[in-house]
Amino acid sequence: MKLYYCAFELVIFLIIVLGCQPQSRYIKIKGSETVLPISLKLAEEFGKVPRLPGISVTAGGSGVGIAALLEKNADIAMSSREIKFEEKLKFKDRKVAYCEKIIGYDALAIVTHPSNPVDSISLRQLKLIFQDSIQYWSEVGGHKQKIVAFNRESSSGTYEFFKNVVLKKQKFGKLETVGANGELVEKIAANPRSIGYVGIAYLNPKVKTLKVYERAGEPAAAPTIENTMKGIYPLVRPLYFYYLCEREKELAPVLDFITSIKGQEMVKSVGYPPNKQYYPIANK
Amino acid sequence: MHNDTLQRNYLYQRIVFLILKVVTIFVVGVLFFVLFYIFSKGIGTVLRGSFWIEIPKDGLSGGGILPAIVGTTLLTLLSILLSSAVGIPAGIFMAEYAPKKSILKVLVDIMTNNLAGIPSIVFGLFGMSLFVIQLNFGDSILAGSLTLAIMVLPVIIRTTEQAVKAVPDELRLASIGMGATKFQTIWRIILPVSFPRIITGIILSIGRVAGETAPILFTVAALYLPQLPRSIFDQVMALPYHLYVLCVSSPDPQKSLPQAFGTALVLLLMVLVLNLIATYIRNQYKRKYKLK
Amino acid sequence: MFKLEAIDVNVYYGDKHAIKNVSMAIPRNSVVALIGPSGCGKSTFLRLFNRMNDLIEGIRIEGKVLLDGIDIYSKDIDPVEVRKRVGMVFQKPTPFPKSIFENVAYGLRINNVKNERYIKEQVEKALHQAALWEEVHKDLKKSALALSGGQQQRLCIARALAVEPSVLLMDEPTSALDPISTAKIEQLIGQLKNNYTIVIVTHNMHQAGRVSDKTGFFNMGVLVEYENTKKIFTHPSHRETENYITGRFG
Amino acid sequence: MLYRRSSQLPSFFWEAFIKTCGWSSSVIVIIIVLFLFKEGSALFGQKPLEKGLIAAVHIQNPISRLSQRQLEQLVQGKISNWKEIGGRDEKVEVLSLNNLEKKLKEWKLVSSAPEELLGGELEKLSSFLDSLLSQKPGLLIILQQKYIPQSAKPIELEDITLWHFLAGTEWEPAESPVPSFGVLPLLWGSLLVTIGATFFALLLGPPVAIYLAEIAPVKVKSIIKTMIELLAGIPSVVFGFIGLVVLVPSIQQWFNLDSGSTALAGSFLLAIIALPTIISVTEDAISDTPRALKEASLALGATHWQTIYRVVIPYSATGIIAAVLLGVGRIVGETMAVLMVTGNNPQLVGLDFLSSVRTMSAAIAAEMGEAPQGGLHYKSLFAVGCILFMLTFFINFLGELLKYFKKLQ
Repeated sequence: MKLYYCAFELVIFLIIVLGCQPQSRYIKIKGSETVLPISLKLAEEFGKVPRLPGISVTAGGSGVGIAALLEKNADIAMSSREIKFEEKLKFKDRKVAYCEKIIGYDALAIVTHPSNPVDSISLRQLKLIFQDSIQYWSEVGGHKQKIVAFNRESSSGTYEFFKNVVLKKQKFGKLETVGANGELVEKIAANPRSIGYVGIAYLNPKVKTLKVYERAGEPAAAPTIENTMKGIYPLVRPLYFYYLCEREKELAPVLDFITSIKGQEMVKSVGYPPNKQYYPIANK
Repeated sequence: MHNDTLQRNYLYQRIVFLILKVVTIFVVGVLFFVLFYIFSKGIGTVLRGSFWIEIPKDGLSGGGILPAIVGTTLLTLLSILLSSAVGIPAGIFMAEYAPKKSILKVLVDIMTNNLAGIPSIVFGLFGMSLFVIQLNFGDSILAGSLTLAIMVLPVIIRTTEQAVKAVPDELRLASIGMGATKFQTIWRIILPVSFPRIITGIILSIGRVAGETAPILFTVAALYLPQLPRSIFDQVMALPYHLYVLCVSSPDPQKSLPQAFGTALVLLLMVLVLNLIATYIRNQYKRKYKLK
Repeated sequence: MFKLEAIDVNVYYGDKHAIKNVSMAIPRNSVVALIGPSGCGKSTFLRLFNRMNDLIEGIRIEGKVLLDGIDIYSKDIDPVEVRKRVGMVFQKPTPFPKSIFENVAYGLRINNVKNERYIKEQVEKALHQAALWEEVHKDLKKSALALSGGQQQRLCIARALAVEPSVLLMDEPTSALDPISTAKIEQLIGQLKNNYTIVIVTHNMHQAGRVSDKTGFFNMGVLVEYENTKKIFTHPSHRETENYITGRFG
Repeated sequence: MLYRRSSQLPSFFWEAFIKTCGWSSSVIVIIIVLFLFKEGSALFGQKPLEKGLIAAVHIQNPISRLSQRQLEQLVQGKISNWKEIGGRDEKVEVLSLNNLEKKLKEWKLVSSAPEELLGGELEKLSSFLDSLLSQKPGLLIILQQKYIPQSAKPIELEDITLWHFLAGTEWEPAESPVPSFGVLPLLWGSLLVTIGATFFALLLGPPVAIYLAEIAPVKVKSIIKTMIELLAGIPSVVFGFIGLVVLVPSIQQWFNLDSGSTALAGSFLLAIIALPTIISVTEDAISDTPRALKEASLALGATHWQTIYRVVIPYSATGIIAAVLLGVGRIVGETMAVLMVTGNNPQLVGLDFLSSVRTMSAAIAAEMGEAPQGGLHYKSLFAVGCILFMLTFFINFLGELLKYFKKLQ
């Protein structure tokens, strides 16, 4: 029973000793799954250097990240879409100012199974496919088999981007929802009739990417870093870090790093096109 | 003719028993397949020493799981200490002090019984709303372990209560007949006798707490935090959530599969070892106190 | 002055009137046996003397029970103190799951006795008194649960004696034992009589005849007859008593 | 010497400690339940719009009250003319912060950001809407109070009711500005998975228990039972992982499906999770059958199987059912495993085990992170939690009831 008593003491002791620092020392990054690989790498790099602040990463989706930033549950919101009008208003209501940094770009890749004979697709066809209006691959030049389109969760910035740009803000058809990018790629690789959309850092050889063109007759482009930087791939979007301007000083190590050439090289190494503004090498 | 019936009955019996046997082999086979599959696929990763002492690297597809191991250990330790510190006395109270027939006691009994069976995600919901938001602990070890503690509290209360009630009344009377006070009886007779059972219950709870994902989802778990926590207001990684992350959020699930198998095996081993310890204590106890 | 005295005691379990207006005086250093059919109230009556009945919910006790002339049911009396003075041995042997030594030392330890030498002396003395020393002195550290039934019961007696009570209550102490163990315990009661006042409830009339000085016969909660043992077994003054003793009861 | 002494201090302290713990945990236990229901019931009696938003129409619009259903249909464009719900013959146009930018572009009022027209702080929005309302009298405005123009009148909205919640067939809690909270798809998802899992568990659990209790050699029995009890503690996320890696691809292949993440995968996985518990408890119940009963039957010349079938099973029936209920109680609320293998599609499907479903627990786990605190979505997830609570409560209660009857026997 003495043991039990000691255990009880220990708890109180732990609470007192550990509780002395009521605020976490970590910089919390939260939000988009698409930006996740960059943040993971960032946290890993920062973790190696003891004098730099630690970084804790949580996913959840762009919307979640921005909401958490507003509620001060996160220090940096990673987002794969621009902040929405209504979100801006919420920040205004709270009288806090947010700042944004474009830390790189993403080419949203349209992926299918490697066995699929279709090579390129137009934005209009994509829209119809994801609205269930085109139901067979034969309608877009493939085999006569049903199309299985995978959608993402509504909290995802990728979902918003796709909905805004490809679906022109109209509703999706009844599609299966996949929680995360990596999972989506796995599902596509496992199903010869499938199609989905995913950030290019998540691509792997088990899936095939389709070339995309805006209108018939225009050249189709594959989602590559080069094509993105040349500006010929139509589905390109910036990737953002959002943070509260008042905290810029504390977050400076992270922000300075990510906007440095070294940081942009890290973005590139993860698989995303860097921001030319911070990565002048690409201009040459 | 009589013989025929008997023959038929025996044939029938043989068929039924065969079916039962096949079903048993199937079920046991499936369960063992799960164990074997994880073991065979995970053993390579687990035997790599760096798996235990490194932080995850390369977009979750390399390195080790040290932060998750430390996180889970901390969470489990803290929550079990908290819940035992309250749950054991509460269980004793329920068994020995609480008024037996009051409506309150019946209500608390029903609630405790049911809370012990309520889905863990509901506790997660509760913990997030109360600790993370209303008490403003944020995503932290404190909030997470409090949530887990509240989740196992009913289980620990129940186990303690049952263990205390299982102590034969004669011992109680004998002690009181000696002039011991109620508390002396509890302290010197009832607790020592019921302690192994209480400990067994607690060890099983440790297994449960360590493996739970849902309650820590919104209260403490970080997807990636390549550092060890320094304060109870820090987030941590946790083994079960790490496994979930490796499966669904990893940038390349295929590449991080070996990590996932390794993590699964660590979880599995941990729970199996805890269960083995509990079984061992229970058997020792049975041998030691062969009470009437 | 009598060692124990019950005056006009009534006990109710809820609506049930379990002990009806019983008075009984027990002299110092004597053995009193309580006999009677099952459910007659003799055990309840016995438990009055160390307030074990207090633990039963819904019980109501009226009347006076005097220990050395002090009413143990008066308001300012601590039942725990009473039980320290009035030891009790139960029907089933109830050794605690501890070592033999710790079993006997239990009463001292709960009295906060810290002097280990004194405890050792008392344990040895009590085991001697309970005629158990010879059998167990080599394995005092062993678990009490390893003893035989008769040994366990004598251990319980030793346990009760270690705190030096002045009264020993025994509730059918031999009903769970074999004849040899029974004989040993009866012999023990004869020896203990010199130092203790003993009240024993028994189903075994021969036992009552063998060990007691006085015998009380209970029926339906009433103390029918309370006399010297010899007289009650040879010339009972009540018909009921005679019927019970001769086995023609019921 | 007999007189009452003051209690010893340490024991007094500990006794007080025990009592404090006892009472406080009783209070904790009750508070958890109350808290949950308080948060969950907060959903009802709320307007079906996010906090601070108001729906308003032109002041001359005869409609002054809308039901939740009507509001949803208006926003979704299913009602396109006010006369369909008893108003004047005017085209419905819905304007909210979500589509403000888009609508303004559509109407060619602005070319780029809406700020140029409305001012950086939207200070001109209200007067702009005033003029817009005169051009488009069929406008339905869903905006904050401060932006509602004078020429518009707020519409009285029906509160979200329990009935809407329970009978609603659409679960789109994140939809803006008018979310729909119909829990039916989630409830059905949970039920479907549970029904499937119970089926598998009933099919596989009791036979194994009977085999172990009655037929298997003692050695085999003790080994298997110990192993199965060890398996009962394996975290569900480990099973979920195996389900994701092994079961889902296999189901996709066997049934030639688009995706193996189906209710079937969830059912089978949950059955496997519950089986150790069910087998172990059922085996205990069967082993409890008194020897004498069995021997009596055997002595009458019954075969072993006849004895099992006619004596052992009827005798332990309540125990077996209680064991299965215990397992089902665990299945209903299981979160991680279902989250990983059922596909999480919140659509109302029929009795189709090959479709993807989202269960209540998975909905909480998947959506809680994205629900803003205190918002309708957040509250609705609490309400889902309450349903989950009541469901398990009910199942546990049935189990307790059975135990009680067993005692009466």
